[in-house]
Amino acid sequence: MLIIPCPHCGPRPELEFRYGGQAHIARPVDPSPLSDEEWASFLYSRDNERGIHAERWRHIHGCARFFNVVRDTTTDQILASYKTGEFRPEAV
Amino acid sequence: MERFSGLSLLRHALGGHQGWKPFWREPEPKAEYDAVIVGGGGHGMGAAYYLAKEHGLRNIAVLDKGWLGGGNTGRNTTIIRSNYLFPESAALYDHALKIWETLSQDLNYNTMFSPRGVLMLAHTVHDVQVFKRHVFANQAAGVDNEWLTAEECKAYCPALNISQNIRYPVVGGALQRRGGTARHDAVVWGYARAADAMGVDIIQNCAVTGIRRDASGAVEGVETERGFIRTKKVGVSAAGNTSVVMSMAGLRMPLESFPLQALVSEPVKPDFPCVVMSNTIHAYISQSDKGEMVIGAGTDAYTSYTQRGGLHIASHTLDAICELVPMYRRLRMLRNWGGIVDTTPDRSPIISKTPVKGLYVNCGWGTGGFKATPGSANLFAHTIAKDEPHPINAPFSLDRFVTGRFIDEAAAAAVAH
Amino acid sequence: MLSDIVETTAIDADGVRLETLPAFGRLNFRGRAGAVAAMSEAFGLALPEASCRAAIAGSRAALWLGPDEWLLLMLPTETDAVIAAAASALAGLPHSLVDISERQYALGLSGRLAATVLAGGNPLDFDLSTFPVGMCTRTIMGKAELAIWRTEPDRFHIEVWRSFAPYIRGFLREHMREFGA
Amino acid sequence: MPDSLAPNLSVAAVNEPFRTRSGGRIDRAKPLSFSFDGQTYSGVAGDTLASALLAHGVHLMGRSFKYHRPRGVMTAGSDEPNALVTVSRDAGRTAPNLRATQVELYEGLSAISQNRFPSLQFDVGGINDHFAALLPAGFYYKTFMWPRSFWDRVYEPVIRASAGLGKVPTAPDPDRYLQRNAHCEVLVIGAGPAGLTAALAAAESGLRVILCDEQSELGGSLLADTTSMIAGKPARVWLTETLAELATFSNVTLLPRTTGFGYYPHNHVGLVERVTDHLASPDSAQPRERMWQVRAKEVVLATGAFERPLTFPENDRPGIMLADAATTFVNRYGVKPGKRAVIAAANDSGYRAALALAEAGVEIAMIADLRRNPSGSGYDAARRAGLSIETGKTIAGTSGKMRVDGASIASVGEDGKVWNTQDIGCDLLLMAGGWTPTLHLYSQSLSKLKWDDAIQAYVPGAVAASQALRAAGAASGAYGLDAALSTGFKAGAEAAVAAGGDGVTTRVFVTISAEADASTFLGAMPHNRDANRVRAFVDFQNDSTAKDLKLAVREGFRSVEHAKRYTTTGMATDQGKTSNMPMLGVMAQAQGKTIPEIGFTTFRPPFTPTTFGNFAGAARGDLFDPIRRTAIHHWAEGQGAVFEDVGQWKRARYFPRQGEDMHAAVARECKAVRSALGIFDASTLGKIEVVGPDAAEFMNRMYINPWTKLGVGRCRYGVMLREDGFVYDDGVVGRIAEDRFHVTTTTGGAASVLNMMEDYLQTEWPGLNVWLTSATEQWAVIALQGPKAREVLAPFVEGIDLSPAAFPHMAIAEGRICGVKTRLFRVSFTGELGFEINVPPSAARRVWEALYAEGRKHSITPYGTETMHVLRAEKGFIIVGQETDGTATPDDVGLTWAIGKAKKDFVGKRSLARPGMTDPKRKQLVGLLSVDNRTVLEEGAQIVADPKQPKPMTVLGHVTSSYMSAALGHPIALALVEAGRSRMGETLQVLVPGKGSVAVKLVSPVFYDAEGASLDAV
Repeated sequence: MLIIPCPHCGPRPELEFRYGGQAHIARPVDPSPLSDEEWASFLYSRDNERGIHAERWRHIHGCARFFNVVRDTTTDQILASYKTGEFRPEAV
Repeated sequence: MERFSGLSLLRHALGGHQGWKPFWREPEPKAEYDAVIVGGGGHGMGAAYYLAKEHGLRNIAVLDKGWLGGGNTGRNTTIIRSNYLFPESAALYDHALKIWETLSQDLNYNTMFSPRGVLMLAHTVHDVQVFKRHVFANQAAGVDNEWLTAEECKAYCPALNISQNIRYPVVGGALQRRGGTARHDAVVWGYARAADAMGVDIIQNCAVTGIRRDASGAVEGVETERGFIRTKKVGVSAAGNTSVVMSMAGLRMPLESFPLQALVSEPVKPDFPCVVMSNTIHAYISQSDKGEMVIGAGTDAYTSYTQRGGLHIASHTLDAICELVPMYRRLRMLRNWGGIVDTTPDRSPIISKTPVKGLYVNCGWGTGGFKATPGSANLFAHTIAKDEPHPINAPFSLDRFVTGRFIDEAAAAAVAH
Repeated sequence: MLSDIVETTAIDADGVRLETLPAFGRLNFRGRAGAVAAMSEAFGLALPEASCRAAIAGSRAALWLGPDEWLLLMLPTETDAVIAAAASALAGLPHSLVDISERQYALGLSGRLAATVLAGGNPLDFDLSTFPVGMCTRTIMGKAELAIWRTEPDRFHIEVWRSFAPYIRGFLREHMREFGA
Repeated sequence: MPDSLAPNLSVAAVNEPFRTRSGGRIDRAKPLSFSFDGQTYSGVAGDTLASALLAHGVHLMGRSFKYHRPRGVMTAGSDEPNALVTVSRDAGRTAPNLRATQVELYEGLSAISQNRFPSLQFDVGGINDHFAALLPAGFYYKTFMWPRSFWDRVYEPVIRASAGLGKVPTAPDPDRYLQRNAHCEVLVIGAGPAGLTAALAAAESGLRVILCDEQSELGGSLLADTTSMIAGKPARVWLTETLAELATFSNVTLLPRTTGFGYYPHNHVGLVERVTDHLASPDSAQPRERMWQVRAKEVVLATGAFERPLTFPENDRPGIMLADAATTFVNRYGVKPGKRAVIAAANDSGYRAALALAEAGVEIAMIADLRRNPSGSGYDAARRAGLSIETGKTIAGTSGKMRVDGASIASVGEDGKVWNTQDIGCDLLLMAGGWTPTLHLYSQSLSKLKWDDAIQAYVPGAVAASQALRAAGAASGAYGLDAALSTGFKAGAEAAVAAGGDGVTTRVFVTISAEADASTFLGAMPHNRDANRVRAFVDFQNDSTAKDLKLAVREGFRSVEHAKRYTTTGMATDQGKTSNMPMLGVMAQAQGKTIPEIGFTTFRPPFTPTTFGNFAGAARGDLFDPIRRTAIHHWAEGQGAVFEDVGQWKRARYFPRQGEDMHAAVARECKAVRSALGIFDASTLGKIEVVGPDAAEFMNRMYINPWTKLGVGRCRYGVMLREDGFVYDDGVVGRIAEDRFHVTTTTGGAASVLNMMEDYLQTEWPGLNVWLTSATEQWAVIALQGPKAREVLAPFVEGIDLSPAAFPHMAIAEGRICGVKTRLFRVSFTGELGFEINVPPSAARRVWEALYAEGRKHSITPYGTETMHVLRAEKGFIIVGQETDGTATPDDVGLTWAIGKAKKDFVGKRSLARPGMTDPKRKQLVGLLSVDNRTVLEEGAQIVADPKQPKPMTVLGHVTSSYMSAALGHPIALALVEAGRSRMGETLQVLVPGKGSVAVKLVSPVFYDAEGASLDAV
């Protein structure tokens, strides 16, 4: 059970959270002109990074906010967490 | 290749077992191969075997970054079944099941395929609807699957608690009698031994570090820890690490890799005769020939390559096991481990050509790849050799994510693979 | 009736007591800064801006549950008046005010072993340095969500959705058995 | 336990021939009786089952896994591979595979041996031993393949029956298990000298400290140390004082009988405390075991070291045990493990054991040291004591059947040549093979181990990212009491500082104790016997031998993971505690490599086997998962309702009257609704209140429907897709105000729909001024359906004009009913005039009963989900999850009409344009009528054109819902059929396995009142 630093509530046990997949994949403002390939890429293609990975979590049994975490998927070490809408910290 | 039998065992016993030969060579990589398989698990090793046996390609290599079968092949709970809902899936998994039935003889290596039956339990009215639909669909597809009442489930697996005093009582089950288990390590060892005998080079401890492409974009070879290997065909069969390998060719995959845990109890005398799966309460259990209760847990919520997960995941499956078989509450967990499973958006696998010429991929098996091993390997070999998919794996191509022609077993059935 | 859903008798053990607290009026308030100020005015109590903190004034309490979410507790008889006051105070200010008086109800867990009993199914650290008096948060207990608010060093106010109450009550009772419940 | 130094001579157990007259941490004044394999024995308080049996000279405690060889106790602790027993209080309280060395004795304890038939002394399975030559490692991969069907019919059952150890209990375990979460700054695992000083150092910082140890008493090696002095006091006195000092710290939690079993991410450590197993009559209020889930800022592993067995021929006979185990039995338990001992030593531990045994009166026949020039304080003392010491000696074999009765000692030259074999009689043979630091938890944390050539062992290497731990004492490779005390204190102090504590005082622990000794021997010991014949066991429980490992290497299993799996070495229930290092030694020898070149196998949790019940904790029975009940539940129960589980909710499925089965009850309920009035509890439907000036815009984006023009006080049926275009949820949505929608969802979808809405709102459209609040449990919902609904409802409603003109179908209004607030919906999922009355749950039962009483005039009938399903199917309304299955588009299920055509975008819209989604061959919702007008189809049944075609058949679709329609007098069904809407009027076949097929006609899915006349029944 990981300890996940919620940007609003501080470090909390993983049981309070729901994973939300890779971060910073914005839904196209207007999906209609996209090709099927472009749309499929938005929907399904993921970096699935072996290493430093920016991902979304929701503190669903806490403040209920979505936020972003940078985690090393080879160690599960969490390097940063930041609010939705903020940029990924450059250092990580 | 020496033929194994009771007689050969006896003969070697007289010689104090000094005469046994290595199952496979330890060759140095050659400069060039007709095809290179990346990933020496059951799927990759099997693909090499079928390339050699059925397609006449002998100058091939299997590269593994560690030891043969060290990934999910050696980490799964060995459940084998083919009672999938959609005709495409049923055809794929039944292709595998049919090969399982003769695999020991084909390989002259006892893979201990044990068709002891796979019983999938229903706990709710909705479960009953879903499983009956499976049963009917399988019967039309020629795949065995039958509906059992709760009492019939109990008769088939006497250890089960079918009383009404549990939170989600068993209301019935779907049984595939041809389903069962096999000895996971033996599968990859058997394939390796047979492939090696046909000239396949098995190169362990040789991680692929790059995929080199020519000016036209086609595959030219692979960079490895032990140097460049020229080849025009690369088959990637790297399970949880598929995204990593494919990114070397510039491809972003519809995959996410999650930790999947499993565990065994201490060995006990035979008590659990078949495989039981309950998706509603997340319990997957069988008993190994050694006597260990083999239990599949769920995936952790987040992507990870650590091959381990959280304590709460094992807890969650064991609370279900203890409800289903309350006599096992006093058994003890002996070993708990994790693998890395690559999952696709529709929870069905990918056996496919790719946009890169000469690059093929077999991945996305999620939590259910072991059962498909021989079929998947066989079809992947076909796809690589012919540069086009076999009709059985044609629906499992990468382009279904563009067209929307999903084969969504998980959504349709609410059943884990 | 509460008793349609859950037993309401108190459970006593050596060093810990679980009881059903009286009915509250409850409002879920959501809004941005301007609306928060107006709501504080209307409620007669400054909604806490610090994460996971509660404020009390008289019969009313405001619990921070999220950066734009507060649980407002009051006497049941005050609810309509607060809604009305908010309607005028917040006119034109985007916000959401939803009556959830009946959605959940409150348990009280008290005694020197209260935190120990909570620790049976909740992974938070109830040391007073990390979970001081006045702290409140949603979290989980076993397999159900709840909100925990520490009102005194040895007293917790627990908010739980109505249908989960029997489970939470049963879960806590199970962890009180070794202390004599 | 008595801690005084005074000799405890009062009641020497006269009938325990191997009990010493004094000493040890047992209480001879408290005799206990117990049984083993049906025979009654005596023991004393403080004994383990193993020590008590040894007190009677009983070494034979088990049979090995494969060859069923007789085996005795080999260790004194959790590394025991041989002495596995089943301990039973009753049928359900029966635990197989317990180590006799860890089972604390209590009055009346009943234990039996395992894996033998008919008895431990005479086991027919022992025949395997005679065929051992045919059963080398992996033999089963090479045979049992012919004939093909024989594997699972013949061979496998035989193999399965002979495998396994103990038996599964025959009744459910009635004991309770609990979990507890705990937090501390410093967790110390292992309470030997290093753990004790680590805890002391950390305790002084004032931080929270947890100190746990798997044994019944804290103290570790000090419990069996009768010779060392610490700070001028005997070790046991220092121990007593130190424990007393630790107990004075309110910030320290001491947990004996508590095993650290697993090291998980982010310094999450699992411990299991055995609470009642050692008690003769446990209190049922106490859990049997408790799992502590500790989140520690810093962890100190003071887990000590395990002694290594030696790998020599026939090293497995009862009476052959580890040297340190013998020391423990004598010094701690007051038991002599034999009368005449030979000690095979590669480490000073052998000498210390010899001294302890000699002092207790055991004859030391010989100390046979493999080393040519041994040294050490034990060696010196043994020499002074005049014990027989021979150096440069190996063990070439042993004799004896049920008990060792002799050892063949041979000389070994520098070149490894072996000669001059000498047989020595003995009933005890000790192995002192050196030490292996216990680093299971260290490795589990994903921290690295590194090889230390000086001590020939793996020691702690780099700590894994986001873990915080350190090892101390023998676990860190620092052997000896001095090092344990000092490295322990240092580790505890450093951990405290790392955890944010202040600097702590330093302490110096002056000891008089045995010198540390890291001597060892790894690999098969040299001998002059036929290497192809003799067996030197490496994994005692699984019966894998040095020969097996060499065979594995010969066959290409060079990786240690391969060899482990091929030979099963290290996979027994001790998880390789005694076998891992010997295995590496043999493999290194066989490949001519060094041990670090061989590598090592990964340690996995748990450290020792851990009871399943611990993981389940309180999650059993009603606490397995929350049971959610509505405010009407008890009323329905009183009416005899049959309930079904829908997610966590209990829903009334039907209300059978005397003698009715479900079909009869449902037919009656259906008729009642269509003809007069039914009442239904719809409380479980999810409800989300969507509030804010952008509420309509948000709804436009989330749902396929248009919302902007929906008037206040009106409702609309909404459909939600996933972004991939498939139907996700549906429900009626009412507009309470311009900026307020009351959204309903399916019962099962409530939480996930809210989560999906929050996801889009928070991450894609954070600028929208709209907020979502779950109101599922704020409102109970009473559905009143049928021609008489308005008539019955009207008298109770205040403030809402219920007339058809003022309150038409799909209207919503707020008002009061029976004096409480209501949100009243005029909606119908049945096709009849209907209302869904939302009321506060606290008043729901009162309102329900009032309506029910009023409705009696019209034979109001409570109905359940089954009737609801039939009624909606008659109207052709879909159920998400039944007509849809996650692979259906809105068009597939006839919902294209609901799409807001003018909307540029909504969740899932783009996906609907993909070729796979617009394929004309997609399956579409149709109605089915059995041509025979009487066969009720099976739900899930497959639809084909030609039932006689070969398998796999071309399937055109399947039945999604099927019922007998009471209103219509014939069966009806809904189905998804390929291009179904273009096949109206066609006849197809529904397969009935085993019985052929049923002809069905494809019709509109709306079977009843297609014009909707019933909605406005007056």
